[in-house]
Amino acid sequence: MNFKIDTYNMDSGVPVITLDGEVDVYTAPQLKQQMVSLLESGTTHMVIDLTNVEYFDSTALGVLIGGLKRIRERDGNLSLICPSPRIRRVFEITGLDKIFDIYDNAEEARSGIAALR
Amino acid sequence: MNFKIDTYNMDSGVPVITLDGEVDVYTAPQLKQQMVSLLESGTTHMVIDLTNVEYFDSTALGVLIGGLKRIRERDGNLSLICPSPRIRRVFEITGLDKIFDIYDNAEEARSGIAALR
Amino acid sequence: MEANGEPAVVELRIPCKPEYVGVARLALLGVASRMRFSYDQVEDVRLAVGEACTTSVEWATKNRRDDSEITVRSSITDDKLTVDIIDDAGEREESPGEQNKESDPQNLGALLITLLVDEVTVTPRNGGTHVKMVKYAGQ
Amino acid sequence: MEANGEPAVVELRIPCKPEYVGVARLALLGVASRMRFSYDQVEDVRLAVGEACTTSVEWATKNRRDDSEITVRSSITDDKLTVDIIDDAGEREESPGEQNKESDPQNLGALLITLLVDEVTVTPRNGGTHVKMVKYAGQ
Ligand SMILES: Nc1ncnc2c1ncn2[C@@H]1O[C@H](COP(=O)(O)OP(=O)(O)O)[C@@H](O)[C@H]1O
Ligand SMILES: Nc1ncnc2c1ncn2[C@@H]1O[C@H](COP(=O)(O)OP(=O)(O)O)[C@@H](O)[C@H]1O
Repeated sequence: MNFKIDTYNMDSGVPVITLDGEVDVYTAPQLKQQMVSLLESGTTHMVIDLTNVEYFDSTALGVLIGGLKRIRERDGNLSLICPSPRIRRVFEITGLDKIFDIYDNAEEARSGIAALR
Repeated sequence: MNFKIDTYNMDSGVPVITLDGEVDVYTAPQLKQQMVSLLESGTTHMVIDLTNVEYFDSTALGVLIGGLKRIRERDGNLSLICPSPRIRRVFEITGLDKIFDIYDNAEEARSGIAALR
Repeated sequence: MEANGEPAVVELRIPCKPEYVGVARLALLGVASRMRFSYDQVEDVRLAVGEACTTSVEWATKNRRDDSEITVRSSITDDKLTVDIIDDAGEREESPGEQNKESDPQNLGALLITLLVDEVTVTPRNGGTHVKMVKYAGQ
Repeated sequence: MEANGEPAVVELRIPCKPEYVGVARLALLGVASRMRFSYDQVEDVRLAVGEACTTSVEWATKNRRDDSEITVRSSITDDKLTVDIIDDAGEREESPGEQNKESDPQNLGALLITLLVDEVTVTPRNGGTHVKMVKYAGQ
Protein backbone atom coordinates (compact mmCIF):
# COMPACT_ATOMS: atom_id res chain seq x y z
CA MET A 1 0.00 0.00 0.00
CA ASN A 2 1.33 3.37 -1.04
CA PHE A 3 1.28 5.24 2.29
CA LYS A 4 3.74 5.95 5.12
CA ILE A 5 3.52 8.08 8.23
CA ASP A 6 6.32 9.11 10.61
CA THR A 7 6.84 11.60 13.39
CA TYR A 8 9.99 13.43 14.52
CA ASN A 9 10.67 16.47 16.69
CA MET A 10 12.26 19.71 15.50
CA ASP A 11 15.17 21.04 17.61
CA SER A 12 12.61 23.34 19.25
CA GLY A 13 10.59 20.26 20.27
CA VAL A 14 7.72 20.93 17.86
CA PRO A 15 6.51 17.58 16.47
CA VAL A 16 6.45 17.07 12.71
CA ILE A 17 4.25 14.39 11.12
CA THR A 18 5.65 13.40 7.72
CA LEU A 19 3.30 11.77 5.22
CA ASP A 20 4.29 9.82 2.15
CA GLY A 21 2.11 8.63 -0.75
CA GLU A 22 -1.69 8.69 -0.93
CA VAL A 23 -3.65 10.25 1.92
CA ASP A 24 -7.26 9.33 1.28
CA VAL A 25 -10.36 7.75 2.83
CA TYR A 26 -8.33 4.57 3.42
CA THR A 27 -5.20 6.05 4.96
CA ALA A 28 -6.39 9.36 6.51
CA PRO A 29 -7.57 7.57 9.71
CA GLN A 30 -3.90 6.84 10.47
CA LEU A 31 -3.15 10.58 10.23
CA LYS A 32 -6.09 11.36 12.51
CA GLN A 33 -4.90 8.81 15.09
CA GLN A 34 -1.39 10.24 15.08
CA MET A 35 -2.68 13.81 15.48
CA VAL A 36 -5.01 12.77 18.32
CA SER A 37 -2.20 11.06 20.23
CA LEU A 38 0.04 14.14 19.87
CA LEU A 39 -2.83 16.35 21.09
CA GLU A 40 -3.41 14.02 24.04
CA SER A 41 0.26 14.32 24.97
CA GLY A 42 -0.31 18.09 25.32
CA THR A 43 1.20 19.46 22.09
CA THR A 44 0.32 23.07 21.29
CA HIS A 45 2.18 23.33 17.97
CA MET A 46 2.30 20.73 15.27
CA VAL A 47 3.64 20.54 11.71
CA ILE A 48 2.36 18.24 8.97
CA ASP A 49 4.90 17.69 6.20
CA LEU A 50 3.19 16.95 2.86
CA THR A 51 6.39 17.11 0.76
CA ASN A 52 6.14 13.48 -0.35
CA VAL A 53 2.37 13.30 -0.63
CA GLU A 54 1.08 12.53 -4.10
CA TYR A 55 -2.64 12.42 -3.42
CA PHE A 56 -4.67 14.30 -0.81
CA ASP A 57 -8.44 14.07 -0.71
CA SER A 58 -11.32 15.68 1.19
CA THR A 59 -11.11 13.09 3.98
CA ALA A 60 -7.52 14.15 4.62
CA LEU A 61 -8.52 17.85 4.50
CA GLY A 62 -11.27 17.07 7.04
CA VAL A 63 -8.72 15.53 9.41
CA LEU A 64 -6.49 18.62 9.16
CA ILE A 65 -9.46 20.95 9.78
CA GLY A 66 -10.52 18.97 12.85
CA GLY A 67 -6.95 19.01 14.18
CA LEU A 68 -6.56 22.74 13.53
CA LYS A 69 -9.77 23.44 15.44
CA ARG A 70 -8.68 21.43 18.48
CA ILE A 71 -5.16 22.87 18.57
CA ARG A 72 -6.49 26.44 18.25
CA GLU A 73 -8.75 25.80 21.27
CA ARG A 74 -5.54 25.66 23.30
CA ASP A 75 -4.08 28.70 21.51
CA GLY A 76 -1.71 26.58 19.51
CA ASN A 77 -1.30 26.28 15.78
CA LEU A 78 -0.94 23.71 13.04
CA SER A 79 1.44 24.44 10.16
CA LEU A 80 1.82 22.63 6.87
CA ILE A 81 4.87 22.05 4.66
CA CYS A 82 3.64 21.72 1.11
CA PRO A 83 6.01 22.53 -1.77
CA SER A 84 4.03 20.50 -4.36
CA PRO A 85 1.86 22.75 -6.56
CA ARG A 86 -0.47 19.82 -7.28
CA ILE A 87 -1.27 19.22 -3.59
CA ARG A 88 -1.32 22.93 -2.77
CA ARG A 89 -3.96 23.34 -5.47
CA VAL A 90 -6.39 21.23 -3.42
CA PHE A 91 -6.04 23.74 -0.57
CA GLU A 92 -6.31 26.71 -2.91
CA ILE A 93 -9.48 25.71 -4.76
CA THR A 94 -11.26 24.94 -1.45
CA GLY A 95 -10.06 28.21 0.09
CA LEU A 96 -8.31 26.28 2.87
CA ASP A 97 -4.95 27.88 2.00
CA LYS A 98 -6.28 30.91 3.91
CA ILE A 99 -6.90 29.06 7.17
CA PHE A 100 -3.63 27.08 7.28
CA ASP A 101 -0.08 28.42 7.50
CA ILE A 102 1.56 26.72 4.54
CA TYR A 103 5.34 26.69 4.10
CA ASP A 104 7.61 25.45 1.30
CA ASN A 105 10.12 23.61 3.50
CA ALA A 106 11.03 22.70 7.08
CA GLU A 107 13.36 25.69 7.49
CA GLU A 108 10.62 28.20 6.66
CA ALA A 109 8.18 26.36 8.93
CA ARG A 110 10.72 26.54 11.78
CA SER A 111 11.21 30.32 11.50
CA GLY A 112 7.49 30.88 10.95
CA ILE A 113 6.61 29.03 14.15
CA ALA A 114 9.41 30.74 16.13
CA ALA A 115 8.02 34.15 15.08
CA LEU A 116 4.53 33.20 16.32
CA ARG A 117 5.55 32.04 19.75
CA MET B 1 -0.51 9.65 -23.40
CA ASN B 2 2.55 8.56 -21.51
CA PHE B 3 4.99 7.92 -24.39
CA LYS B 4 7.69 9.91 -26.21
CA ILE B 5 10.17 8.95 -28.90
CA ASP B 6 13.17 10.96 -30.18
CA THR B 7 16.26 10.32 -32.27
CA TYR B 8 19.70 11.93 -32.14
CA ASN B 9 23.13 11.03 -33.54
CA MET B 10 26.18 10.23 -31.44
CA ASP B 11 29.41 12.08 -32.39
CA SER B 12 30.35 8.95 -34.34
CA GLY B 13 27.14 9.29 -36.37
CA VAL B 14 25.44 6.25 -34.82
CA PRO B 15 21.74 7.04 -34.37
CA VAL B 16 20.18 6.72 -30.91
CA ILE B 17 16.43 6.30 -30.46
CA THR B 18 15.39 7.46 -26.99
CA LEU B 19 12.14 6.16 -25.56
CA ASP B 20 10.19 7.63 -22.68
CA GLY B 21 7.25 6.14 -20.77
CA GLU B 22 5.23 3.07 -21.69
CA VAL B 23 6.27 1.01 -24.72
CA ASP B 24 3.42 -1.42 -25.30
CA VAL B 25 0.98 -2.73 -27.93
CA TYR B 26 -0.31 0.83 -28.38
CA THR B 27 3.00 2.70 -28.71
CA ALA B 28 5.45 0.04 -30.00
CA PRO B 29 4.33 0.65 -33.63
CA GLN B 30 5.93 4.11 -33.39
CA LEU B 31 9.21 2.49 -32.38
CA LYS B 32 8.95 0.04 -35.27
CA GLN B 33 8.30 2.86 -37.74
CA GLN B 34 11.30 4.83 -36.48
CA MET B 35 13.57 1.77 -36.70
CA VAL B 36 12.34 0.95 -40.21
CA SER B 37 13.03 4.47 -41.46
CA LEU B 38 16.57 4.40 -40.01
CA LEU B 39 17.15 1.01 -41.64
CA GLU B 40 15.85 2.35 -44.97
CA SER B 41 18.31 5.24 -44.73
CA GLY B 42 21.11 2.63 -44.63
CA THR B 43 22.05 2.56 -40.95
CA THR B 44 24.23 -0.36 -39.89
CA HIS B 45 24.45 0.46 -36.18
CA MET B 46 21.67 1.66 -33.98
CA VAL B 47 21.21 2.30 -30.26
CA ILE B 48 17.88 2.22 -28.39
CA ASP B 49 17.97 4.13 -25.12
CA LEU B 50 15.51 2.69 -22.58
CA THR B 51 16.71 4.82 -19.65
CA ASN B 52 13.36 6.58 -19.23
CA VAL B 53 11.14 3.63 -20.09
CA GLU B 54 8.82 2.54 -17.30
CA TYR B 55 6.96 -0.25 -19.05
CA PHE B 56 8.16 -2.57 -21.83
CA ASP B 57 6.01 -5.44 -23.06
CA SER B 58 6.33 -8.38 -25.45
CA THR B 59 5.19 -6.28 -28.41
CA ALA B 60 8.12 -3.94 -27.80
CA LEU B 61 10.49 -6.91 -27.41
CA GLY B 62 9.18 -8.26 -30.74
CA VAL B 63 10.00 -4.98 -32.47
CA LEU B 64 13.56 -5.04 -31.09
CA ILE B 65 14.04 -8.67 -32.17
CA GLY B 66 12.80 -7.90 -35.70
CA GLY B 67 15.10 -4.88 -35.92
CA LEU B 68 18.09 -6.84 -34.63
CA LYS B 69 17.50 -9.52 -37.24
CA ARG B 70 17.37 -7.01 -40.10
CA ILE B 71 20.39 -5.03 -38.94
CA ARG B 72 22.46 -8.21 -38.49
CA GLU B 73 21.64 -9.19 -42.10
CA ARG B 74 23.81 -6.24 -43.10
CA ASP B 75 26.46 -7.12 -40.51
CA GLY B 76 25.44 -4.28 -38.27
CA ASN B 77 24.34 -4.36 -34.66
CA LEU B 78 21.69 -2.99 -32.35
CA SER B 79 22.69 -1.97 -28.82
CA LEU B 80 20.49 -1.10 -25.88
CA ILE B 81 20.99 1.32 -23.01
CA CYS B 82 19.02 0.00 -20.07
CA PRO B 83 20.07 0.96 -16.53
CA SER B 84 16.67 0.20 -14.97
CA PRO B 85 16.65 -3.18 -13.18
CA ARG B 86 12.88 -3.43 -13.63
CA ILE B 87 13.05 -3.17 -17.43
CA ARG B 88 16.24 -5.24 -17.64
CA ARG B 89 14.38 -7.99 -15.81
CA VAL B 90 12.02 -8.41 -18.79
CA PHE B 91 15.05 -9.15 -20.99
CA GLU B 92 16.57 -11.46 -18.40
CA ILE B 93 13.55 -13.67 -17.75
CA THR B 94 12.98 -14.13 -21.50
CA GLY B 95 16.68 -14.85 -22.10
CA LEU B 96 16.89 -11.91 -24.52
CA ASP B 97 19.67 -10.31 -22.47
CA LYS B 98 21.93 -12.85 -24.18
CA ILE B 99 21.10 -11.77 -27.73
CA PHE B 100 21.26 -7.98 -27.18
CA ASP B 101 24.28 -5.91 -26.16
CA ILE B 102 22.92 -4.06 -23.14
CA TYR B 103 24.77 -1.09 -21.63
CA ASP B 104 24.16 0.99 -18.52
CA ASN B 105 24.67 4.41 -20.14
CA ALA B 106 25.47 6.22 -23.40
CA GLU B 107 29.21 6.39 -22.63
CA GLU B 108 29.51 2.61 -22.27
CA ALA B 109 27.41 2.08 -25.42
CA ARG B 110 29.74 4.43 -27.34
CA SER B 111 32.93 2.58 -26.35
CA GLY B 112 31.25 -0.81 -26.85
CA ILE B 113 30.24 0.07 -30.40
CA ALA B 114 33.65 1.59 -31.20
CA ALA B 115 35.33 -1.66 -30.10
CA LEU B 116 33.08 -3.71 -32.41
CA ARG B 117 33.67 -1.70 -35.52
CA MET C 1 -15.91 4.09 -32.83
CA GLU C 2 -15.08 7.49 -31.37
CA ALA C 3 -15.10 8.90 -34.90
CA ASN C 4 -18.84 8.63 -35.49
CA GLY C 5 -19.59 9.94 -31.98
CA GLU C 6 -20.43 6.56 -30.43
CA PRO C 7 -18.51 6.60 -27.13
CA ALA C 8 -16.01 3.93 -26.08
CA VAL C 9 -16.93 2.55 -22.66
CA VAL C 10 -14.68 1.48 -19.79
CA GLU C 11 -16.55 0.04 -16.84
CA LEU C 12 -15.14 -0.75 -13.41
CA ARG C 13 -16.88 -2.42 -10.48
CA ILE C 14 -15.29 -2.28 -7.01
CA PRO C 15 -16.38 -3.14 -3.47
CA CYS C 16 -17.73 0.01 -1.81
CA LYS C 17 -14.88 0.05 0.74
CA PRO C 18 -12.07 2.52 1.56
CA GLU C 19 -9.27 0.29 0.28
CA TYR C 20 -10.69 0.09 -3.28
CA VAL C 21 -11.20 3.79 -3.99
CA GLY C 22 -7.55 3.95 -5.10
CA VAL C 23 -8.22 1.34 -7.80
CA ALA C 24 -10.94 3.57 -9.29
CA ARG C 25 -8.58 6.56 -9.21
CA LEU C 26 -5.86 4.63 -11.05
CA ALA C 27 -8.26 3.32 -13.69
CA LEU C 28 -9.56 6.84 -14.34
CA LEU C 29 -6.00 8.13 -14.49
CA GLY C 30 -5.49 5.62 -17.31
CA VAL C 31 -8.68 6.64 -19.10
CA ALA C 32 -8.07 10.39 -18.80
CA SER C 33 -4.37 10.09 -19.81
CA ARG C 34 -5.46 8.61 -23.13
CA MET C 35 -7.63 11.65 -23.91
CA ARG C 36 -6.73 15.18 -25.02
CA PHE C 37 -6.61 16.45 -21.44
CA SER C 38 -3.86 18.60 -19.98
CA TYR C 39 -1.89 17.29 -17.03
CA ASP C 40 -4.05 19.39 -14.67
CA GLN C 41 -7.28 18.17 -16.25
CA VAL C 42 -6.21 14.54 -15.79
CA GLU C 43 -5.58 15.35 -12.12
CA ASP C 44 -9.01 16.99 -11.87
CA VAL C 45 -10.71 13.83 -13.16
CA ARG C 46 -8.73 11.58 -10.84
CA LEU C 47 -9.60 13.74 -7.82
CA ALA C 48 -13.29 14.19 -8.74
CA VAL C 49 -13.84 10.46 -9.26
CA GLY C 50 -11.96 9.71 -6.04
CA GLU C 51 -14.23 12.12 -4.15
CA ALA C 52 -17.40 10.63 -5.62
CA CYS C 53 -16.33 7.10 -4.66
CA THR C 54 -15.27 8.28 -1.20
CA THR C 55 -18.75 9.72 -0.62
CA SER C 56 -20.28 6.38 -1.64
CA VAL C 57 -17.97 4.57 0.79
CA GLU C 58 -18.92 6.92 3.62
CA TRP C 59 -22.64 6.36 3.04
CA ALA C 60 -22.14 2.60 2.86
CA THR C 61 -20.49 2.82 6.28
CA LYS C 62 -23.26 5.00 7.76
CA ASN C 63 -25.97 2.80 6.27
CA ARG C 64 -24.12 -0.40 7.23
CA ARG C 65 -24.21 -1.69 3.66
CA ASP C 66 -21.24 -4.03 3.90
CA ASP C 67 -21.86 -5.77 0.60
CA SER C 68 -22.44 -2.73 -1.56
CA GLU C 69 -20.49 -2.00 -4.71
CA ILE C 70 -19.61 0.97 -6.85
CA THR C 71 -19.79 0.91 -10.64
CA VAL C 72 -17.68 3.54 -12.39
CA ARG C 73 -18.58 3.81 -16.06
CA SER C 74 -16.47 6.06 -18.31
CA SER C 75 -17.91 7.01 -21.69
CA ILE C 76 -15.22 8.43 -23.93
CA THR C 77 -15.55 10.49 -27.10
CA ASP C 78 -12.93 12.70 -28.75
CA ASP C 79 -13.79 15.81 -26.78
CA LYS C 80 -15.82 14.65 -23.79
CA LEU C 81 -15.46 12.29 -20.86
CA THR C 82 -18.62 11.28 -19.01
CA VAL C 83 -18.21 9.31 -15.79
CA ASP C 84 -21.18 7.66 -14.06
CA ILE C 85 -20.55 6.61 -10.46
CA ILE C 86 -23.37 4.37 -9.27
CA ASP C 87 -23.64 2.80 -5.82
CA ASP C 88 -26.13 0.64 -3.93
CA ALA C 89 -25.01 2.03 -0.59
CA GLY C 90 -28.48 3.05 0.59
CA GLU C 91 -30.19 6.43 0.74
CA ARG C 92 -28.21 9.55 1.61
CA GLU C 93 -30.37 10.74 4.50
CA GLU C 94 -28.66 13.16 6.82
CA SER C 95 -29.72 12.80 10.46
CA PRO C 96 -30.82 16.32 11.60
CA GLY C 97 -28.03 16.76 14.19
CA GLU C 98 -25.39 16.23 11.58
CA GLN C 99 -26.41 18.87 9.10
CA ASN C 100 -24.37 22.01 8.52
CA LYS C 101 -21.15 20.55 9.77
CA GLU C 102 -18.90 22.53 7.54
CA SER C 103 -15.80 20.41 7.91
CA ASP C 104 -17.73 17.25 7.07
CA PRO C 105 -15.50 15.74 4.38
CA GLN C 106 -18.59 15.02 2.28
CA ASN C 107 -19.30 18.71 1.92
CA LEU C 108 -15.69 19.34 1.00
CA GLY C 109 -15.93 16.39 -1.40
CA ALA C 110 -19.02 17.80 -3.10
CA LEU C 111 -17.36 21.22 -3.29
CA LEU C 112 -14.26 19.71 -4.91
CA ILE C 113 -16.27 17.78 -7.51
CA THR C 114 -18.18 20.94 -8.47
CA LEU C 115 -14.92 22.83 -8.91
CA LEU C 116 -13.08 20.10 -10.82
CA VAL C 117 -15.50 18.96 -13.54
CA ASP C 118 -17.68 20.87 -16.00
CA GLU C 119 -21.03 19.29 -15.11
CA VAL C 120 -22.24 17.18 -12.20
CA THR C 121 -25.65 15.78 -11.30
CA VAL C 122 -26.55 13.64 -8.28
CA THR C 123 -29.65 11.46 -8.58
CA PRO C 124 -31.02 9.08 -5.95
CA ARG C 125 -31.73 5.66 -7.40
CA ASN C 126 -33.32 2.57 -5.96
CA GLY C 127 -31.21 1.79 -2.87
CA GLY C 128 -28.34 4.07 -3.79
CA THR C 129 -27.08 7.08 -5.70
CA HIS C 130 -26.03 7.91 -9.25
CA VAL C 131 -23.48 10.69 -9.74
CA LYS C 132 -22.85 11.78 -13.33
CA MET C 133 -19.94 14.05 -14.17
CA VAL C 134 -18.77 15.48 -17.48
CA LYS C 135 -15.37 16.92 -18.36
CA TYR C 136 -14.67 18.45 -21.76
CA ALA C 137 -11.25 17.96 -23.35
CA GLY C 138 -9.31 20.45 -25.40
CA GLN C 139 -10.48 23.57 -23.63
CA MET D 1 -15.22 -10.42 3.56
CA GLU D 2 -11.66 -11.49 2.94
CA ALA D 3 -11.56 -12.87 6.48
CA ASN D 4 -13.92 -15.81 5.90
CA GLY D 5 -12.26 -16.62 2.59
CA GLU D 6 -14.95 -15.11 0.34
CA PRO D 7 -12.96 -13.11 -2.23
CA ALA D 8 -13.48 -9.40 -2.90
CA VAL D 9 -14.07 -8.82 -6.59
CA VAL D 10 -12.89 -5.96 -8.81
CA GLU D 11 -14.18 -6.16 -12.36
CA LEU D 12 -13.05 -4.05 -15.31
CA ARG D 13 -14.45 -4.02 -18.82
CA ILE D 14 -12.50 -2.29 -21.63
CA PRO D 15 -12.72 -2.13 -25.42
CA CYS D 16 -10.42 -4.80 -26.91
CA LYS D 17 -8.14 -2.14 -28.45
CA PRO D 18 -4.45 -1.23 -28.03
CA GLU D 19 -5.12 2.11 -26.34
CA TYR D 20 -7.07 0.55 -23.44
CA VAL D 21 -4.60 -2.12 -22.34
CA GLY D 22 -2.88 0.53 -20.20
CA VAL D 23 -6.10 1.09 -18.25
CA ALA D 24 -6.19 -2.61 -17.30
CA ARG D 25 -2.53 -2.46 -16.22
CA LEU D 26 -3.18 0.57 -14.00
CA ALA D 27 -6.26 -0.99 -12.40
CA LEU D 28 -4.31 -4.18 -11.63
CA LEU D 29 -1.46 -2.11 -10.26
CA GLY D 30 -4.03 -0.67 -7.84
CA VAL D 31 -5.40 -4.08 -6.92
CA ALA D 32 -2.00 -5.72 -6.44
CA SER D 33 -0.60 -2.76 -4.47
CA ARG D 34 -3.31 -3.28 -1.86
CA MET D 35 -2.26 -6.90 -1.30
CA ARG D 36 0.70 -8.40 0.54
CA PHE D 37 2.83 -8.51 -2.61
CA SER D 38 6.42 -7.36 -2.84
CA TYR D 39 7.29 -4.58 -5.26
CA ASP D 40 8.51 -7.17 -7.79
CA GLN D 41 5.36 -9.26 -7.44
CA VAL D 42 3.16 -6.23 -8.11
CA GLU D 43 5.22 -5.63 -11.27
CA ASP D 44 4.77 -9.28 -12.25
CA VAL D 45 0.99 -9.01 -12.01
CA ARG D 46 0.92 -5.75 -13.97
CA LEU D 47 3.06 -7.24 -16.74
CA ALA D 48 1.21 -10.59 -16.89
CA VAL D 49 -2.22 -8.94 -17.12
CA GLY D 50 -0.89 -6.50 -19.73
CA GLU D 51 0.40 -9.44 -21.81
CA ALA D 52 -2.90 -11.32 -21.58
CA CYS D 53 -4.88 -8.25 -22.70
CA THR D 54 -2.36 -7.58 -25.50
CA THR D 55 -2.86 -11.09 -26.84
CA SER D 56 -6.64 -10.52 -26.83
CA VAL D 57 -6.15 -7.25 -28.72
CA GLU D 58 -3.95 -8.95 -31.31
CA TRP D 59 -6.52 -11.68 -31.92
CA ALA D 60 -9.31 -9.10 -32.19
CA THR D 61 -7.26 -7.39 -34.91
CA LYS D 62 -6.55 -10.65 -36.78
CA ASN D 63 -10.18 -11.76 -36.49
CA ARG D 64 -11.47 -8.26 -37.35
CA ARG D 65 -13.59 -8.11 -34.21
CA ASP D 66 -13.82 -4.35 -33.92
CA ASP D 67 -16.51 -4.33 -31.26
CA SER D 68 -15.02 -6.91 -28.93
CA GLU D 69 -14.35 -6.25 -25.27
CA ILE D 70 -12.12 -7.61 -22.52
CA THR D 71 -13.38 -8.31 -19.02
CA VAL D 72 -10.68 -8.42 -16.35
CA ARG D 73 -11.99 -9.87 -13.11
CA SER D 74 -9.74 -9.84 -10.03
CA SER D 75 -10.74 -12.05 -7.10
CA ILE D 76 -8.84 -11.07 -4.00
CA THR D 77 -8.30 -13.00 -0.78
CA ASP D 78 -5.64 -12.47 1.86
CA ASP D 79 -3.04 -14.65 0.24
CA LYS D 80 -4.16 -15.16 -3.34
CA LEU D 81 -4.99 -13.05 -6.38
CA THR D 82 -6.93 -14.71 -9.20
CA VAL D 83 -7.34 -12.74 -12.42
CA ASP D 84 -9.73 -13.87 -15.16
CA ILE D 85 -9.18 -12.22 -18.54
CA ILE D 86 -12.11 -12.97 -20.83
CA ASP D 87 -12.49 -11.74 -24.40
CA ASP D 88 -14.98 -12.18 -27.24
CA ALA D 89 -12.29 -11.58 -29.86
CA GLY D 90 -12.98 -14.77 -31.83
CA GLU D 91 -11.14 -18.07 -31.95
CA ARG D 92 -7.35 -18.20 -31.73
CA GLU D 93 -6.67 -20.17 -34.89
CA GLU D 94 -3.15 -19.87 -36.22
CA SER D 95 -2.97 -19.95 -40.03
CA PRO D 96 -0.44 -22.72 -40.92
CA GLY D 97 2.17 -20.38 -42.48
CA GLU D 98 2.38 -18.33 -39.34
CA GLN D 99 3.22 -21.08 -36.87
CA ASN D 100 6.63 -21.40 -35.25
CA LYS D 101 7.52 -17.76 -35.66
CA GLU D 102 9.62 -17.47 -32.58
CA SER D 103 9.69 -13.71 -32.37
CA ASP D 104 5.92 -13.52 -32.64
CA PRO D 105 5.09 -11.26 -29.68
CA GLN D 106 2.28 -13.61 -28.70
CA ASN D 107 4.75 -16.39 -28.01
CA LEU D 108 6.89 -14.02 -26.00
CA GLY D 109 3.72 -12.85 -24.24
CA ALA D 110 2.71 -16.40 -23.32
CA LEU D 111 6.26 -17.09 -22.13
CA LEU D 112 6.22 -13.99 -19.93
CA ILE D 113 2.86 -14.86 -18.37
CA THR D 114 4.09 -18.38 -17.52
CA LEU D 115 7.20 -16.95 -15.88
CA LEU D 116 5.43 -14.18 -13.95
CA VAL D 117 2.45 -15.87 -12.28
CA ASP D 118 2.10 -19.09 -10.29
CA GLU D 119 -0.67 -20.70 -12.35
CA VAL D 120 -2.12 -19.99 -15.77
CA THR D 121 -4.79 -21.75 -17.83
CA VAL D 122 -6.08 -20.77 -21.26
CA THR D 123 -9.55 -22.01 -22.23
CA PRO D 124 -11.41 -21.30 -25.46
CA ARG D 125 -14.94 -20.12 -24.83
CA ASN D 126 -17.81 -19.36 -27.13
CA GLY D 127 -16.42 -16.74 -29.55
CA GLY D 128 -13.38 -15.94 -27.50
CA THR D 129 -10.85 -16.96 -24.87
CA HIS D 130 -10.67 -17.16 -21.08
CA VAL D 131 -7.25 -16.81 -19.45
CA LYS D 132 -7.10 -17.50 -15.71
CA MET D 133 -3.99 -16.63 -13.73
CA VAL D 134 -3.21 -17.05 -10.05
CA LYS D 135 -0.52 -15.31 -8.00
CA TYR D 136 0.08 -16.15 -4.33
CA ALA D 137 1.03 -13.37 -1.93
CA GLY D 138 3.45 -13.57 0.97
CA GLN D 139 5.85 -16.04 -0.59
N1 LIG E 1 -14.16 24.48 3.50
C1 LIG E 1 -13.88 25.12 4.65
N2 LIG E 1 -13.24 26.31 4.59
C2 LIG E 1 -12.95 26.97 5.74
N3 LIG E 1 -13.25 26.49 6.98
C3 LIG E 1 -13.87 25.32 7.09
C4 LIG E 1 -14.21 24.57 5.95
N4 LIG E 1 -14.81 23.42 6.37
C5 LIG E 1 -14.84 23.49 7.70
N5 LIG E 1 -14.26 24.62 8.17
C6 LIG E 1 -14.09 25.01 9.56
O1 LIG E 1 -13.37 24.01 10.28
C7 LIG E 1 -13.83 23.95 11.63
C8 LIG E 1 -14.04 22.52 12.12
O2 LIG E 1 -15.42 22.14 12.04
P1 LIG E 1 -16.07 20.90 12.84
O3 LIG E 1 -17.05 20.29 11.92
O4 LIG E 1 -16.65 21.38 14.13
O5 LIG E 1 -14.84 19.91 13.12
P2 LIG E 1 -14.93 18.39 13.65
O6 LIG E 1 -15.96 17.68 12.78
O7 LIG E 1 -13.56 17.80 13.47
O8 LIG E 1 -15.38 18.48 15.08
C9 LIG E 1 -15.11 24.78 11.70
O9 LIG E 1 -14.85 25.94 12.45
C10 LIG E 1 -15.42 25.14 10.26
O10 LIG E 1 -15.90 26.45 10.15
N1 LIG F 1 12.48 -15.46 -27.07
C1 LIG F 1 13.48 -15.45 -27.97
N2 LIG F 1 14.75 -15.66 -27.56
C2 LIG F 1 15.76 -15.63 -28.43
N3 LIG F 1 15.60 -15.39 -29.77
C3 LIG F 1 14.37 -15.16 -30.23
C4 LIG F 1 13.25 -15.17 -29.38
N4 LIG F 1 12.15 -14.92 -30.13
C5 LIG F 1 12.58 -14.75 -31.37
N5 LIG F 1 13.91 -14.89 -31.47
C6 LIG F 1 14.73 -14.78 -32.68
O1 LIG F 1 14.52 -13.52 -33.32
C7 LIG F 1 14.62 -13.65 -34.74
C8 LIG F 1 13.53 -12.91 -35.47
O2 LIG F 1 12.46 -13.79 -35.85
P1 LIG F 1 11.37 -13.48 -36.98
O3 LIG F 1 10.09 -14.04 -36.48
O4 LIG F 1 11.81 -14.03 -38.30
O5 LIG F 1 11.30 -11.86 -37.05
P2 LIG F 1 10.19 -10.97 -37.82
O6 LIG F 1 8.82 -11.45 -37.40
O7 LIG F 1 10.40 -9.56 -37.35
O8 LIG F 1 10.46 -11.16 -39.28
C9 LIG F 1 14.64 -15.16 -35.03
O9 LIG F 1 15.91 -15.50 -35.47
C10 LIG F 1 14.32 -15.85 -33.69
O10 LIG F 1 15.08 -17.00 -33.52
